[in-house]
Amino acid sequence: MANKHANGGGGITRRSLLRGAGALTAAGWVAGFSGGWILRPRGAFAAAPIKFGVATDITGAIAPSGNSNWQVIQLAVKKINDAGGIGGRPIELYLEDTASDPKVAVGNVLKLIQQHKVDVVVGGITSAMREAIKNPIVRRGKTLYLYPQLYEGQECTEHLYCTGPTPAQQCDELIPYLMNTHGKKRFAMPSANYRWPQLLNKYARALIEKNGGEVVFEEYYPLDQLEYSATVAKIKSEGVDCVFNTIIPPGLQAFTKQLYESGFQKDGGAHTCVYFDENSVNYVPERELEGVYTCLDYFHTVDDPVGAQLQKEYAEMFPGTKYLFTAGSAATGAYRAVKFYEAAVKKTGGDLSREAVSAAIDDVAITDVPGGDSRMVPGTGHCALNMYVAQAKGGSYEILSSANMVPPQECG
Amino acid sequence: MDVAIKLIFDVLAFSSIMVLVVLGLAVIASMMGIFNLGHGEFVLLGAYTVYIFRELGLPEWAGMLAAPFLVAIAGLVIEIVFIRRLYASPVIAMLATFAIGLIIRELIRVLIGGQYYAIDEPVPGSVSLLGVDVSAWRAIIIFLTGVLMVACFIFLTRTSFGLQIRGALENPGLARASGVSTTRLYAFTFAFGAALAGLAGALMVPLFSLSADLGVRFLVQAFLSVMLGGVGTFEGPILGSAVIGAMVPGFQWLREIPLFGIMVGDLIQPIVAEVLVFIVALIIVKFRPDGFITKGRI
Amino acid sequence: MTETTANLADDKADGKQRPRLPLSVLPIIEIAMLALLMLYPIFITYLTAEGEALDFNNYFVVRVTSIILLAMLAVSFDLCWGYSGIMSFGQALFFGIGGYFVAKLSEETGMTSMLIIIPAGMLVGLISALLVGWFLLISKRTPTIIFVALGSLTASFAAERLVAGWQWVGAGNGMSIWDFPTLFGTDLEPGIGFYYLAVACLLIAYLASRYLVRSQFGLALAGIRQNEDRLAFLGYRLQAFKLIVFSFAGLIAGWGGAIYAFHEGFVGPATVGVTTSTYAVLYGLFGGVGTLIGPVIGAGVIEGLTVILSDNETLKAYWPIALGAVMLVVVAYQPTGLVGLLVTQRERFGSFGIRKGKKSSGTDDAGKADGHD
Amino acid sequence: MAMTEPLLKVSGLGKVFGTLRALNGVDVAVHANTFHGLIGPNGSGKSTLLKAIAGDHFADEGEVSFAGEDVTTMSPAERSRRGLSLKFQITAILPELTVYDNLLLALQAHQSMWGLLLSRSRQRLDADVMDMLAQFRLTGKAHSLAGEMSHGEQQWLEIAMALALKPKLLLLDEPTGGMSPEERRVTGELLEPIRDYCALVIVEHDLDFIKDICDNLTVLDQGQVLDDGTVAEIEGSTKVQEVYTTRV
Repeated sequence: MANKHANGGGGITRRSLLRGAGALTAAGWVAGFSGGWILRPRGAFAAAPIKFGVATDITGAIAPSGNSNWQVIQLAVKKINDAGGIGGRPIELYLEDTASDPKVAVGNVLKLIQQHKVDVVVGGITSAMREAIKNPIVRRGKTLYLYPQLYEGQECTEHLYCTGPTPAQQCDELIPYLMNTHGKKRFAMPSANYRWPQLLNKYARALIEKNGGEVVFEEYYPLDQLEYSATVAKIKSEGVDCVFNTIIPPGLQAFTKQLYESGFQKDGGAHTCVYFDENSVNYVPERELEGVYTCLDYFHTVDDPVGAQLQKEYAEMFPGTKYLFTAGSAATGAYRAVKFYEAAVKKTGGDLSREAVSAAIDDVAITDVPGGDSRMVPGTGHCALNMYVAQAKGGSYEILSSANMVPPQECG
Repeated sequence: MDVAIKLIFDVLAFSSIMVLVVLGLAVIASMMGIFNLGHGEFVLLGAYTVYIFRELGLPEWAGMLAAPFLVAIAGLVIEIVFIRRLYASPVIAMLATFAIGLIIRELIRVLIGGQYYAIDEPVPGSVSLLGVDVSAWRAIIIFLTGVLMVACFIFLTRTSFGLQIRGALENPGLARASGVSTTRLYAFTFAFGAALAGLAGALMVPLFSLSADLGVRFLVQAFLSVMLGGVGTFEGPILGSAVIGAMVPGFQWLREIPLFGIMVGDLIQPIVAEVLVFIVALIIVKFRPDGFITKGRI
Repeated sequence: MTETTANLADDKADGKQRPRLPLSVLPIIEIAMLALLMLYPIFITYLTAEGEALDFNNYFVVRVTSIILLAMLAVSFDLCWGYSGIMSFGQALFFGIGGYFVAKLSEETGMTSMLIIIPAGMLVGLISALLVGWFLLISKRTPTIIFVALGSLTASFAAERLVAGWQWVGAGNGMSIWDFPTLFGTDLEPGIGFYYLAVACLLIAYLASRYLVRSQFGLALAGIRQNEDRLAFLGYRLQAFKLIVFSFAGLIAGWGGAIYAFHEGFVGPATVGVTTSTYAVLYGLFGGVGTLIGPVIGAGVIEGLTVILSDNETLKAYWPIALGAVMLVVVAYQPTGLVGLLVTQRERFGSFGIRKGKKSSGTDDAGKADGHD
Repeated sequence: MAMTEPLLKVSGLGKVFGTLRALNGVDVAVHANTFHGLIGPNGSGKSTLLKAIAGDHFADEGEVSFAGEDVTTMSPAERSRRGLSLKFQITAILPELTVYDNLLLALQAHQSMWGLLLSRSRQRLDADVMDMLAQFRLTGKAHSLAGEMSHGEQQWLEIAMALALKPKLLLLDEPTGGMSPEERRVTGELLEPIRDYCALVIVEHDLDFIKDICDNLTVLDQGQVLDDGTVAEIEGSTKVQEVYTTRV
């Protein structure tokens, strides 16, 4: 390989100086590792490497999630390469920053595909980002695309596989739990104005009404709206007892603060946000997080030896990182994506052509992933998952109930 | 009733911030004939100062105290290094401030990694006002702004330097002609305007999280305020910014109030409410080009 | 407008020392630029082949195609600021609206033919510019530059907010255009074919603009640029002139934006917004307004560097700051931009009669080259 | 003089700047094809009157009628399209354009937008441009930048531009300001031939120049008409004598 010296240490080579960014990071600022990275496998491999593209939000509004994805993927790939790669072929990682900005992303994704000619792309967190980059990847780029984040469903594009939970997987447990166990009946749905909240709310609303509950209001705000006093006032005055919150950063900070200030939780109201996880303290202060309900495919508190082991290795690989290995930030989805791809390539016997891998990945199962085993549901491009309902307690999450191999109920 | 109180309170809170932002901008515009397109970034700098203090482990209130002074210094430097040379040609000056704003904005974008940061207010929680829970911090903002306006007014009407400023404000040509040392006057005014913007930024950042684009939105709203209020007076811009400040939360609230028996909320989506602010303001400006109170126009 | 007195002074002096038959520079730059655009794909493809089979639809061709389309935005900005003193801080509005319109059109009707996309983009750009222009430019008293500047900025800002919240056009998601555009029934994938289409569009838009600003209409604009009041006393209807130019600029922006959306396969709120508008201003001022070719070069240099620097975290992060600094220096010390370094004030204004002085013969030939009359 | 309806009729014109009453009930009548001089001490309101006629600013009271039409509230452009043309006191030529283009600009002012877009009149107007240039002795300068010419030449170009559209009435504000005696003489010669198609209202300090070219004079003092009549009458007027002896 070209760079022996790099192989020795860390295995990471940057195609450019880091001094500036490094200095900033040292100063405690999140400068972000934007731009192209290559992570080359250690040691010498006989066969040519598999080019694995990662396009995620290293900088911008949702950088914390993006960085945790990137680090988790590094962990997953390192483990595979240490174990001799896939059929003797190492995985070579290529990172491009989507910068939380679709306009930038489209160009950078192009670079992954046309310049680095990667065999597969994992990435995108918000559905806005997925919408923006799936076209350059799948259609214009003719490349396999794995999307790791929990999302709104109804993404049935060919050669696009979703490794995160769907509305069905998130709501089927959570909503009945809130209504039956806690007797919540009057729901409010303050939402960011894009596709994920719209479709998620649609599913949740149906479920709520099926269970005899009522949706008091369902409203969509600009992603960066900072003024929610009217909304919060309505929540109070209408006697809402459960806020089904799908506002995302940057609006999220203002909303949670104003909701908290109104004393909603204090007065026994339930605040649920299905993407909240251990990473969320990067977005909102702990006191505002306390007591929030959520439902995901993994929590640190899940009794799961595999997850525990992975967390340990993750901590060793990235000591003291503030980007945690969690579900809501798509990190578990990203890990699954790598494993699904590995399983698929094993199945094709090393054939990396999109059609072959796509056909293989359509029906594979994986073990050794956090939160429990998972398998693709043939012909749907989605996977069945174990789901856990949890509540925030002092920064960590208390598991309240769980279900195994919940079907995605998409594209079927 | 509760709704009414909440409404009035929110309107007051937002108006207060707008007043702080706009006042400096308007004074500079009418006195020197320069519209400072970098003004929004002064607001941003103020907000950023608080963030830095927090990062250094200092209390937020200290940052808020320091913000106006630090931003004033920044403004002064900018005035001396760039703007001062460009008074002769306002258009070039305007482009220059645009560039300066861009620099500050992007610099801060790098420093905070293009992210959004929530910042705690020194006084969290809510207080009860006539039996309605309202944010304690907003109450403080309203109070501080009131005090500041009174102070400014006294300064402008009682002190000799203040009177000079007022003179230059209401009749720029005359001031330049007469012996008044405009250099000193302008520098001070520019710094003062920056300070107010900085203070506004510092006070508002706990309500709105910190992000590099904080300034742009306020620049646009401030511009509309100045257009509405007209320049050349002390009161005009304040009135204008009060109107804009009232519209921003006002239109959101409008959705909660039944009009003629129908819920307007069902007709006006939040986004429409927001854009309505700009449209209404621009239309007023279009048909009332001199603003509410007029001595001149920019 | 953008000329400082200092600058005029130079050129007066320059005028005295000027040789009888000065070589006129603008046409040379224009021809050179055209040649560069024509040959670039061939060069770059061979350059980057690295022994593999030649792929004319490679990354570098595709990226530059986007830049060429952005250059159309730059041209439309120059028409406004460089030629008629309309300081448009919201030019991206028309660019983006063009994109959104065709995206919606193809979503609703499945229509992807360039022969429809292009006119559609032009039309919507023209109409929206007419509306905004009527609002900002037409009034009893000539609106101040500040009003126009911030008015257009506000329009762009408001438009960005609106599409970002309007579910009918994908709200925060923006709109993904799944199909390739078609030309005479064949799919037009991003690549060399698309590249030359973009070049053709830029060229046509450029020549049309060039014809406009060198016509007798352009002479009036040149007058307006120097002394609006004088033109009014001569009986010119200033506001009508400005509105016409502004609308035409909108047409070009909408045109570019429509193709851009199909090229990227995506159009989002940012495309109509303040950031993109700001870049339009940067292209213009950096390259040199009032020359048409300047902004094209500006767009090329700025966007080109952006792509190159995107490989380097540190520089990439500081790049926008550098841009701001460059803009500051340019407005304060070199208002005529890059091209201004090569082209004299006099040539920038050019001359308009059929009977040309020796001093400006070159400009005239160039003018004729475009089939003036 | 033929007692026809005057071309320009100013009646009861008043203009107030702050506390200063710049014009007060001024009446002036100018007949076609006559040269009319406005004289008076500094600050007597000559230029203010001229500007009010041109529409540079609007009068507070009274009215201005031109060619039988009330133009009191019309914009400069509208007035100019009716044949009322102003030459500024400070030369307002376009320095960045060639002399040729300055004139072309003036000549094409009333063309239709389409005409201009398609450059229809460019050919046709060339002859007129060259005529005007010859007439004002600027042929040699045709292709130098207007800004590069001497002050006198710039004044002539200015006058040429003002006359380009064959106005019925030309307003001249101190045309010979800063000119050498020779240049003044030439200016006089340049103006003489326009008499057959155009009337002239001229504000000028150089009384000899005025006497040479004007038929009638109006003398203003402190914003009011002190006296008016033919050059001969005014020369004889005692009022005027005394004002000029005491104040000038």
